[in-house]
Amino acid sequence: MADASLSQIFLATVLANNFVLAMFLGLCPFIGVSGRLNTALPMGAATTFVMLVASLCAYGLNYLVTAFGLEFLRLISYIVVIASAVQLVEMVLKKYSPTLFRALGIYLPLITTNCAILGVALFQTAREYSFIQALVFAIGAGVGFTLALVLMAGLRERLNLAIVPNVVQGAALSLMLAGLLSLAFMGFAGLGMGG
Amino acid sequence: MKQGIPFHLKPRSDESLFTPHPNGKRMFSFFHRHTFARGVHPDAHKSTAGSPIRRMPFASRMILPLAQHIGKPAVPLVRAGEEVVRGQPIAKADGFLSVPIHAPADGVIEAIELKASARGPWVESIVLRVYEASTQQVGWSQPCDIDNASPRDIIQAIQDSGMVGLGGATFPSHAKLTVPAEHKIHTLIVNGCECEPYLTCDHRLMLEYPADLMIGTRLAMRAIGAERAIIGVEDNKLDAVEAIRRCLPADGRITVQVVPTKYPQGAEKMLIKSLLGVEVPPGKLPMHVGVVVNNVGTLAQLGQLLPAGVGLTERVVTVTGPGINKPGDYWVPIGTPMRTVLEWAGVRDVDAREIILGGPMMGQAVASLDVPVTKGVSGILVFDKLHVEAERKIWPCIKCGECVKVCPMGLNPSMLGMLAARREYEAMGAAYHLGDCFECGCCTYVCPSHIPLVQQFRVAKGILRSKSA
Amino acid sequence: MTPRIELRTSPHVVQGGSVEQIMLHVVLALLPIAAFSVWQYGLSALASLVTVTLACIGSERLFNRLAGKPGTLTDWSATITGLLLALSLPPAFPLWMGAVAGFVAIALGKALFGGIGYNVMNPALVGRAFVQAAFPVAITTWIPAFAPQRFSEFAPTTFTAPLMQPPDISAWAKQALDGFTGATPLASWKFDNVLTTPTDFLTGAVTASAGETSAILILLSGGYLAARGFLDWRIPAAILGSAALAALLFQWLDPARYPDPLFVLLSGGLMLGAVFMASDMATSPVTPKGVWIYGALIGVITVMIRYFGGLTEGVMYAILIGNALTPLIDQVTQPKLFGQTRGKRA
Amino acid sequence: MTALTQPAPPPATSSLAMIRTLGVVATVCGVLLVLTYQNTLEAIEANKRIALQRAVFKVIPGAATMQAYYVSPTGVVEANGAPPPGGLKFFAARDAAGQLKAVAAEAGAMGYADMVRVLYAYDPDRQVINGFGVVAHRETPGIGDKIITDRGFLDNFRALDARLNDAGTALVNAIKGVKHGARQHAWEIDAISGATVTSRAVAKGINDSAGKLLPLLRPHIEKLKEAP
Amino acid sequence: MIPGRQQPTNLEEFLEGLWKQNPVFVMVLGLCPALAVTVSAVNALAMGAATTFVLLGSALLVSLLRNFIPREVRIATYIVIIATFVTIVDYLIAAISLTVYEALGPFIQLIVVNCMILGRAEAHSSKNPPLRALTNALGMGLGFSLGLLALGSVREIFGSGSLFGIALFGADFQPWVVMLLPPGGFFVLGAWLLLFNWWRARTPAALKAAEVQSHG
Repeated sequence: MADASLSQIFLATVLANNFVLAMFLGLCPFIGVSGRLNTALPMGAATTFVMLVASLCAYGLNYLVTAFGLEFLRLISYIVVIASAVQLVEMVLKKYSPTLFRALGIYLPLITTNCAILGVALFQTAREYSFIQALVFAIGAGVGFTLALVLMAGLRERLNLAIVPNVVQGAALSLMLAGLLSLAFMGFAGLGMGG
Repeated sequence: MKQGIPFHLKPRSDESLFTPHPNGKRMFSFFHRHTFARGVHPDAHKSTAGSPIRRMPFASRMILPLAQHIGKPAVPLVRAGEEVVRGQPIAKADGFLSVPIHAPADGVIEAIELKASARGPWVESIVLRVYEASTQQVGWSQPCDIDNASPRDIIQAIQDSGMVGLGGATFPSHAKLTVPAEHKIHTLIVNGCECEPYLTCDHRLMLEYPADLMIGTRLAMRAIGAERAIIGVEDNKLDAVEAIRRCLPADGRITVQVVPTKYPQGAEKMLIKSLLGVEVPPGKLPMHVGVVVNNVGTLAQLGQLLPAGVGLTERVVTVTGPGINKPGDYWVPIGTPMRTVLEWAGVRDVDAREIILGGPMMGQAVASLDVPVTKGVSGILVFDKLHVEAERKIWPCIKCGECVKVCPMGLNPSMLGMLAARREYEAMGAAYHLGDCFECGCCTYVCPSHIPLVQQFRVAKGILRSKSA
Repeated sequence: MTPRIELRTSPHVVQGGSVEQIMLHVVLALLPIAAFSVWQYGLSALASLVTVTLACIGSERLFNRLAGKPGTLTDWSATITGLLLALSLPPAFPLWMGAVAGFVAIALGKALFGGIGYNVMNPALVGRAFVQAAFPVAITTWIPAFAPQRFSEFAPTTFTAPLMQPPDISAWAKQALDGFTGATPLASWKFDNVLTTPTDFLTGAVTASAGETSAILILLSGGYLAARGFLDWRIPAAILGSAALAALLFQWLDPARYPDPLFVLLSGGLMLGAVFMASDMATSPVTPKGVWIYGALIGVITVMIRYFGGLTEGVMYAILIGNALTPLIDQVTQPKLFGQTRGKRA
Repeated sequence: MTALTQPAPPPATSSLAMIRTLGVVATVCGVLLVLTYQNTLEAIEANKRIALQRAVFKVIPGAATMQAYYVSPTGVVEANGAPPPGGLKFFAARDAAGQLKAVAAEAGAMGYADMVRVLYAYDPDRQVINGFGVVAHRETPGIGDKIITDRGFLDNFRALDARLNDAGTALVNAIKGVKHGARQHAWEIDAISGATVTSRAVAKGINDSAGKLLPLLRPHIEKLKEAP
Repeated sequence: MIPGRQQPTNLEEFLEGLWKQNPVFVMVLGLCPALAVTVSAVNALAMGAATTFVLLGSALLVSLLRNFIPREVRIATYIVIIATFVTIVDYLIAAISLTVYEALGPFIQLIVVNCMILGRAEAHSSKNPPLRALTNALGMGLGFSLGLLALGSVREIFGSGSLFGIALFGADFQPWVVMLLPPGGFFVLGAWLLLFNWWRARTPAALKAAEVQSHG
């Protein structure tokens, strides 16, 4: 895996191994925030951004943790540092770019304890990605998450106008839709295997 | 003399059916005839176009609602028991946006009371018992020297004539021809499209009274200060075009132009787009692009009434439909009850199912035969059992997109319909431009799911109006 | 004279045309294709067609009853789903799996969302994608076309006992038709760089799903539907056009590696999918501009999956992705409001 | 929990209290962690070793011991810690008598869904690959996972030709996957019908790995045979 | 803890998570691990056990320290505590069985972001004495395990024709591979929720109770 090309990593992460639809990561925000298109897109953007931050943090931390032989602190340090970093970014944004803060800020705290974020950190460590690979992976994960979120939001907005049977309302409907999307995304399996 | 007309609105040749595009896209002009986008092509059913307008006799009792126009109802000038002569004003305008009403026949006022109206609710109406001896002679007039009158005089004379938009809008004509100072009108468009199926009253008027139409057109041009007038006629009425062309004045300020037959070609904004290639922005009026549109029927009638100084007491009505024995265009005195009209024209069988005032696309079904013919009634259609389809099953929207393909206003009726079904009225108004729908009916016409879209939109508009009020 | 008057709202005339009519015509248009498929593959294909269609109709009835809705069988949509589904399955697909596919198509593809008009993806494709994921071996087990004894015996897989694995039929298939390799034209191209000739495609002498091969019939039926206005011609045009363009581009880049556009158009389920599946009204955009985007995306994704994906065929997934994108496409391609200047949309 | 009983916000805690708390919690957690880590470390290492050994022994039947090495252009070293630059990992398996049975190495290639990681055994005497096992895969159950069980496929790895050219720089014949039933040469891998993608991934992985590893390994074979 | 309401008994405390407020079926929490690892009943149970362990450990520690932790840093403290127990369980599983460890993969470590655990620490353990917190956590953990088991069993039965590795239908059974794949996970959980919706729609009283609970 460590020798995979960047485009391969990106394509596979966005489509074939989509974080939400193939890896079951980030399901809570996926189910929770996919009701409307106009929130789905900023949420996706904010998540992508946090993933990038998390990926950077995790890369540095992993380096430190491995160098000092403190593997057992990896998880704790990841989660604490990522959460703090996001908090920091939030503060900086609030101070220097209020517009961007208004657009993304409200989503940031929601995102911090999202398994997709930690997932990016853990997977890039497990797959021993290089620095650049890790960044591409994080962006791919974010784009994939956004894609799934936006598709889902579109479908759910449309179903708001449908007469869906009562027993299918709520989480059940969202999961079934996610299942259908996941089924459709299976078509991308193996995409980019030839490089 | 033509410096007031913007370059891109330069008059087109009235010679060709295939007018070249003003932007010079000549290549496609053969394929792309000048018209608005989308729309539908319903069957014309204009069988009455071939026979001359006939005159309908007076009914024994006439009903004249005080509100036959948009605006404040007229104020009665007569009391019960008073005798009136044909043409005499029996109600006066109440303010600027209002018009007087004239007695359609000699007779005696029976009462001023609530009577059934076409829209449903009972409205204040003057009931006139017609003397059997009443003649076509107009017993009252206030002649007007049209050649020397100022625009203001003309507008006053038009208001006094009680004229409203005869195409069905019933907007007082003088108000329409009163242009606020900030707008410079360069073109008067005379709407001779009559795009509704079945209706032929305008067609016959153009054929039979082209000279009156010219007089009316010139009066209107003077009133609004337009440099030119374009009479737009659909290409299924070429005989009318020919009749008008023979009467066109030599100065070339009035032209006639043929537009493709397509519904709703006769809608103001659509016709402006077809003739001039400009689109009136949403929420704006034709005068914002320097245009005023008037119906041919209105102008032809004006051309008759104004020089003589008489009021509007009769109009041409197309009485037709599969349920009518003697279909045709009739001069019908205003106030004639529907029952009388139908008796005269003959209803084919007792199983007439639907009686529609106006055209089949936008007209209104009436519940009572006691409803009178008012100024805005251009047609009376009677559909029999065969032609009124049995209750059609309504399916959910299958998103075929036909409605989107035909909506002349560029709306998304499919989405609007689904929103309406979920009562999301705010979204309809805010995000999907419900306010721009003028209920032409194209969407419902094509909908394979038989969703009553226009009706849903009407309801939604009403709710939005009452909310914002 | 007292006529009985009915009150209706305008417009008082309508074009005719109804959902039932559209659906019925689609069924009629599918029948020649189904007939060709039976002629090609014999009894097994016939059994599959009947079973899958009945499964769809039965499921529709069941769900309508559960939902307490009046029957909607008269709208023919379940029949269309059944026929399309059967035509997209291998001709000797075990009947019990076909029934599962039919049930899933109606249940997950349609009933879940409230029935006709509300489905978000083409039900037939949902059923197909489900069984493709569930029974990957059976759905890639093919039988030869025009085997001599096709009208006298069923393929051994057809009557597999429910829930059980179908038997291996490679020996049977080899004996049924000499030289039968069991690979579809796309698989032959992808893995062995062997191109099937256009003649084989046109005569139907290829290994394929039941209804994929009759390109001419599909185009004729589609043309009929389009001419009658029951099908938006833009969708197949956009899909086939964009797929051909993409194929042309790749062939220009590397002629040795990528096949010609004609092969791309004729092979696999592209024709059937473009004409009959992608054009499903409920799951395709409503705006004319959106329809072009939708079709172009499906064409390109199909070629991408075929060329670079793990699967040999991608039409089905491309259409499902297109379906999923439809609400978004609709959103961004709302028609321009009359009189509004471009770029200024509220 | 409910708005009704929302207490007034308590007075702000001093920074000292916060730091004290975090310190205490961190200490408690740290102690717990270190304890766990130390107590499980051996078991985990043992588990991993056993798992690896089991995998290697499965690929090289008859092996009794195994040792991991890194081979690089500079030589062969025992695999402890980080690999030398350009180093590749391989395992040398010996039988009970201490004779080198074969070497094993891991290969990987992108399969249908994800990386397919396999272990293969190389017999330096006969210059063939004669053992094969799957380490990890995410291929479709029922299709791709046939590479673990399919008899015909496993038969490919009885004596898969992996000869090096005379200069010892590359394989004479690239190992490649061919369509099911089309195997003609000893260096070809007969794909599983219906699982062509996965089969080819295996072939590609082994070819890439062997193509890199074997030329590096060749000069040191004799030494490996000697060293216990 | 609505005023005037009786302090729930220990049994109620235990049953709350197990049934009334089941994290999987009622609250729809912790979906990521619930879907990712439940391809077999064994995996489901292992994941359930691991989560229960973390729940218990963090509940105990949080409850013990509840009067000691300042409000401002409580979330950070909880996260550290949870992460500690997750790391512990990660090592324990690896020490016990590498096979299970590899089957669960990174999802063991992802327990740390299971919102259910943080939610329990915040809403319950920090306000109750250790025994009560443990009882509640045990109920939640078992409820979560039950949910995972329900998912895992269905997926294993359809996807492999077996339950806990024991073949149910004989060798010729045709596995429904889709059940082991991501779409199958979504569909099975969706179907379970559908079943629950249907059941609740039939018993309006139960529905009301659940609503009160989830808002409480």
